[in-house]
Amino acid sequence: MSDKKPKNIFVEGPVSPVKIGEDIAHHQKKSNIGAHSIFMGQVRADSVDGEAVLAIEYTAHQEMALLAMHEIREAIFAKYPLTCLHITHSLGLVKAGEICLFVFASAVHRKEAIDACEEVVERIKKELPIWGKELFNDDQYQWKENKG
Amino acid sequence: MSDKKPKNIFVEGPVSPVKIGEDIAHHQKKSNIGAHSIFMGQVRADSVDGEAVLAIEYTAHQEMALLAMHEIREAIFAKYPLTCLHITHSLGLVKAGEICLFVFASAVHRKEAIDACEEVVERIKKELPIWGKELFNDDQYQWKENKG
Amino acid sequence: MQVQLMSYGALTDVTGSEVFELEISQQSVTVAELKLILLARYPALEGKTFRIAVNERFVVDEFEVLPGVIIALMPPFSGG
Amino acid sequence: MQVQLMSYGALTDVTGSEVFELEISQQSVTVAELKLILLARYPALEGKTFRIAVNERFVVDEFEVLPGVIIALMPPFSGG
Repeated sequence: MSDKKPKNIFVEGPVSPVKIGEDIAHHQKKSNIGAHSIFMGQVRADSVDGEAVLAIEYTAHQEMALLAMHEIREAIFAKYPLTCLHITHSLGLVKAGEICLFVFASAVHRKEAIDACEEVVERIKKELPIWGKELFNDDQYQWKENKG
Repeated sequence: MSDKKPKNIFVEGPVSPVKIGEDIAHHQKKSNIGAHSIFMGQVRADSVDGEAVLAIEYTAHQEMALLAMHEIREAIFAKYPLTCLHITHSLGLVKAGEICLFVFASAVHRKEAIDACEEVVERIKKELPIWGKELFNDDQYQWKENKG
Repeated sequence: MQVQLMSYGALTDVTGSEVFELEISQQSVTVAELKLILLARYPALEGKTFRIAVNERFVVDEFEVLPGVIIALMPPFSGG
Repeated sequence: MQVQLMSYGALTDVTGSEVFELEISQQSVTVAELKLILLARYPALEGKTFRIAVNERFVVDEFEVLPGVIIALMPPFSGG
């Protein structure tokens, strides 16, 4: 067994803003950090044919997603001198207005934190086997598509 | 009087992580937001000649800083289709590990939120008349310098 | 041979189920052959973009599918 | 004339005070002339990089400084 076991990134339901505030607070002990860059994806109440998206239901090939995320982590840490990197993605139901993705990169200097955070977000969208089902009223739905 | 009066961005002392969590939570009502990008500057316990920075004391030419920030806001909103943009900068004492700058950009799509947030951070560092005094033990200090 | 399949995202609408089994007359097929078998059984797969993983690894068309493996049918990802 | 000055950041170490006044024999000087007066009074300003604002606006060397204005001496910014 490697001690570099893929970390879990999934939570059932939305990512809690209180939890995000707590995560930020926990990083105040690390006094070598100078910059944090955070990205959060939030479910939009997009209108499709006059009907608003009420929620997105996320499913994933969890094992493959965690392996892919692990590879991304390793590549990012090899490329950027980060202090830490935390990722949380929702599974199951996330209502419009709630947070479904949280990426938190910290570094000594801002450039690394900002660039690493953005690259992680792009790679998550492209490389993690996760799917969103956009739910409307009356059991209507459509499968979410990520723009390039 | 213009109704586009410069907003205050200054708080006395550090930016509270709890307050940041609450700010994030407040944006869940805006169901047209799809992406949030956040930058936080944190005071590092940098070592200079073997002495660690204990805190930074921030002073500003407040009126000019708020005018400059106002101009940056206008330029950013003209350039990027943002939903909202919030900025908080500390004045006075911020201890090592505490947050001194909080930039929070939200948009329908991630690219705008991420790019706008980064540009605001760069412009704040370059254009706002704010100075940091790095405090060490025994009343020693040195004036902070921002790298290009 | 029998293989177990899992379909994800929009493909579950096509296959009707997230987990299902497929009875194949040969004892081994390539991924390319498997695709034809799937297309015959689920004509709605025609024109759909999807990738195939065998036992949690993405595989090329020439990959040999053996009895007992688990096959994942994955449409374009839409996480985040 | 008398002008009021404010110095910021590292310049407060040079001027010794954040707010101070300067008595100038002329009734109007350019910013370039003001800089020479300041250098004479605070030789440690020599070689320091700083910008000058008059009544909260950055001004060029040719700008005319009149009685009653407030002058800000600002070294490179280091916020964030």
